[in-house]
Amino acid sequence: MIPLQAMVIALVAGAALAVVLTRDLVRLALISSVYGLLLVVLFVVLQAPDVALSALVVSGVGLPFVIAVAIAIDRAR
Amino acid sequence: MSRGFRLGLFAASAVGLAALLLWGVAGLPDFGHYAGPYGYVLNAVAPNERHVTNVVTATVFDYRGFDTLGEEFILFSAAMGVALLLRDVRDEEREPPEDGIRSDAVRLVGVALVPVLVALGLYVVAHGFITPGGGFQGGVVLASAFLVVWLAGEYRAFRRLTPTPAVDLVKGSGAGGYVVVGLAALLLGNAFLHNFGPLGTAGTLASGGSALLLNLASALEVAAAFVLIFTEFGEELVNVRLRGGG
Amino acid sequence: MSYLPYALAVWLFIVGLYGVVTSRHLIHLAVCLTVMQSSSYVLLLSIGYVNRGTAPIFADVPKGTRAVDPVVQALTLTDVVVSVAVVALLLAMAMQVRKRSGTGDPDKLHTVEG
Amino acid sequence: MDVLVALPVAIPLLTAAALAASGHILGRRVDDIVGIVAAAATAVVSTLLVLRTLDHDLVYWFGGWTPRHGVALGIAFDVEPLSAAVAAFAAVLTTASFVYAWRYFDEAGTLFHILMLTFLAAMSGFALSGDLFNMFVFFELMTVSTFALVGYQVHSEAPLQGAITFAVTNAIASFFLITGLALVYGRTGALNLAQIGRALQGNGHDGLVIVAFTLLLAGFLIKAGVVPFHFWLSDAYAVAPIPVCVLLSAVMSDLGIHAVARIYWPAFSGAFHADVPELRALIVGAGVLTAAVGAAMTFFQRDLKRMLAFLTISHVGVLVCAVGLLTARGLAGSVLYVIGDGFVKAALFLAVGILVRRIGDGDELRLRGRGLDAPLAAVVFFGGAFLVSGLPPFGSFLGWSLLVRSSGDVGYGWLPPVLALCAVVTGGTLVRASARVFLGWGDANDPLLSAEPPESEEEPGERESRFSPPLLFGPALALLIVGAGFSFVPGLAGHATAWAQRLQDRPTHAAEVLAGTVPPPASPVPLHAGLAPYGYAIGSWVLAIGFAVFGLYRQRLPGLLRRGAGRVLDRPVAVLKGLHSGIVGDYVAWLTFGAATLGGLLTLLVR
Repeated sequence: MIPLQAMVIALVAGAALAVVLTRDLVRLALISSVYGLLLVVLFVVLQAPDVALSALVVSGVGLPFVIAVAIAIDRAR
Repeated sequence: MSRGFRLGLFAASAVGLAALLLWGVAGLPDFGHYAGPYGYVLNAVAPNERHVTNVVTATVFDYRGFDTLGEEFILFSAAMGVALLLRDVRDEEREPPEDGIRSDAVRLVGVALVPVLVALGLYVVAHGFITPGGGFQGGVVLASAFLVVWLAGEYRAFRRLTPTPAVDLVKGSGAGGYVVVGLAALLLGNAFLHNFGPLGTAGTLASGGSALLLNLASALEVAAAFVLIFTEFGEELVNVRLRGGG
Repeated sequence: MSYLPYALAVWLFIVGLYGVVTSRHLIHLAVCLTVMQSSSYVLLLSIGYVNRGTAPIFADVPKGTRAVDPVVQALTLTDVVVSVAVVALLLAMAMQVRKRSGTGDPDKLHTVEG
Repeated sequence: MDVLVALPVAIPLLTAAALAASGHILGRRVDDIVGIVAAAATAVVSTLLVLRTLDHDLVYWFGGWTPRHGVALGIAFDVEPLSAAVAAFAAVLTTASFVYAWRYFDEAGTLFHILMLTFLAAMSGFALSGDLFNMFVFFELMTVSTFALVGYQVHSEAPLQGAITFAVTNAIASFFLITGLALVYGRTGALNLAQIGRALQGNGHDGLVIVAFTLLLAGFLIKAGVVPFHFWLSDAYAVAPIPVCVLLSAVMSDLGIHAVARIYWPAFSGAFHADVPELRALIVGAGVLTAAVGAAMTFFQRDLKRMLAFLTISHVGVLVCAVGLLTARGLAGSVLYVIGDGFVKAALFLAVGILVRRIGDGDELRLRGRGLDAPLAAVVFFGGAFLVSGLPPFGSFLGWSLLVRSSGDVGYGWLPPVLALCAVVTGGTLVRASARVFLGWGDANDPLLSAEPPESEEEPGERESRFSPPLLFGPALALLIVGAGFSFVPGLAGHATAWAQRLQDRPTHAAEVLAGTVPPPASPVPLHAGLAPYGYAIGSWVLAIGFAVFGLYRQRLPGLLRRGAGRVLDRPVAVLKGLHSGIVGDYVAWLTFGAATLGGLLTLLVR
């Protein structure tokens, strides 16, 4: 265990709690993206670049788009 | 069941479950002391046997290529399921609406970004056996190139670029191609998904044997599946906007 | 300290579960499920981690260098795809529910019971 | 190496991909035919696999990666007759569903066929796989394929709600599975079940093994619908389209239990070898609870599909008991029960579909006396009701006999009467429904039953005016007849027991998987169950008819008796019904409770 790993772990743990406790949808979209990116960092420090790249494209492109659309639909009605 | 009772039940159970989980992970080797043998064996044999440098990709498309077949079809079924659930919109066969007016700057950035993303996607796919990446990651990047066309304000262009029959065709042949490569090995008298073909030189684009084809097939399938999911969600959004909701 | 990553996995599992149980909106619920799922990424990758090991990619380092486990990474890649599939389907359902019943709150949605 | 082994997965997947690529241009009937042909071909291949594995397993290494020095490099299918039979059964039912769907849906797009085929591939792969992670992959493929199929009727609320509870609970099931799998991998460094078994044997069990086994068990039991993990099941099966229900109820739930057997004997039986009695008590206890709760809830239903959903739960309980006896006869009995009973349940679902298609309703009370508009459905319904209540020697009777014999072997003589009592309730309820719907017997109303369901939300749209019996009725009757006749295959019970022994003999099995050592063929183990199974079955059949009469004319009992019973039973009944709230948050809280309890009890019992 190196200090960098411990630091990222603490950040991920905090971000997860923030995601779960956020009830406002727009804020949720933002925080969950931040959470996704923190996970990417964690994967990099765990020497898993393939997984990090995968998580990056998923939480950088795929999920934000579908979540944003779902929120927009929710607000429109 | 009242919300209070639910929370009480959950709180008590979650404490128990958390204790169990902690007890379970306490039996694992210390962090950083992975004991093997599976991964160590693959790290030792894969570079020589498979002429690849990225052992993860070799695991994904060769040693455990059969899992990846299932994975491709999970994504495939998900895209099909999304289409099924949102089918009422899709059936309406409407003319795509006028594009929103975006500033020229946004449009310019978008147009400039598309070729970059396509190139990046292809690069990530092609280098899967050498450096991090492969069919899934590259496929998503390719799909995102189409998405950028839309975000830059050209929804019509996005739909023109991704006509449904073409997306279906790419998706079906990507997913089916994976199975066909597996069956080809069977016809050659080997096991299903046996890696045939020249293994090439490690560290070059042509390394990996027929697993390269699997990589390519999954890139097609992933890109098409994401485009399909984006399209289905996008149609929902456009439909709502049309009715003046948002 | 050496069990911290495993503890993180447990934390994510429980926190995500809490979010699912208490959720008042299907979109929030779907996101909480991704948190739960990320628990398994963390657990798998930390199990396969090797101190001072490199990534299992022998492009810039010679073969035989001490490297982390490639298998857990392959498993995690599959797991990531699963998570995308599940979330896309759930959000599609959430949008339909919003259209049909006008609510996104799973607690207000019980036409079937008993 | 046998070329056939990969085909039960490859055929449906390739067909699904080809249908997707063709992009809806082939037309409805071509899609139907392609679906039927692919499913039938899969059924033939899987049946051939049963015949090829009568003497020894077929171990098939994908990619040709055979193990080196006992370390598996790739993924294996471990084909033995019991698992291959379940795979073949899944394919046969898929074929029947496709035939039935020919007339059943007015708008069944290509998407329906595609998802049914990926579902079939997933069931086949899940039944045959000998690799823990590969099982997880097919588990997920099953779940993802069925999400959208359950919510097929997107235009009404109930299907969407059922699909959401299904999606969320089953997603959590997969998190349990992968967490358990990760723990096992961290300990053994292996994913192949036989290799895991070798690594775990002899070391007993510590926290990690107990917790990992708990999590895997919880994941599979959620899929199977064991109490208290069962809440999602009745909501989902009550709203899924009939052709999908057939597969969900008759195969998918049972696969969850089959998976428990497939991981317990090759991988975990070594670690728990000293705790067999405790483990037996735990699993059989869960089974009895499930059978009882399912049976009670069956009685309270008036929506016929929901009634069959709870019937499924009750029968899952019986299966859990059969596997949980932890004997070869019990395991063999469970598989024969899955198939014999599965055909009957499938036929019953199809019969409900005929009612919905023909009369436009699937509600017992609203249908009172109107069922004879669909006389052929009456035959299937009554026949199915009698088979469920135990009529020997048909249907699941062979599986039942094995269960009775095995219960006696391990000193669980109390188990068969308890389960027979559950069959009295479930079978009696079905007879009640048949008599009310087709003969018009019984009261027009019954406040004890659950609230009136909304008008049927099934897809049909147009009622069947040009009623085309053969395609709707043919599959239903065929399944019923095959199910009833299944018990007459000569020597089946003895052979099945020998096959079960093969799976349970861990060291020999591990050598077969990892080193290719072919064991000598085993001879069949005679059943010798005596007359006891007949006694229970005939008894439960007779009592079921009595119980049906009670259900029909309950309100004509003397007032004093009813009020007395009401004082005792009203509250528990209300609580039991109230627990099935349809709210996903509640259900997830129960999943947490179930997993924690399972782990806690396992810890207390085996330490």
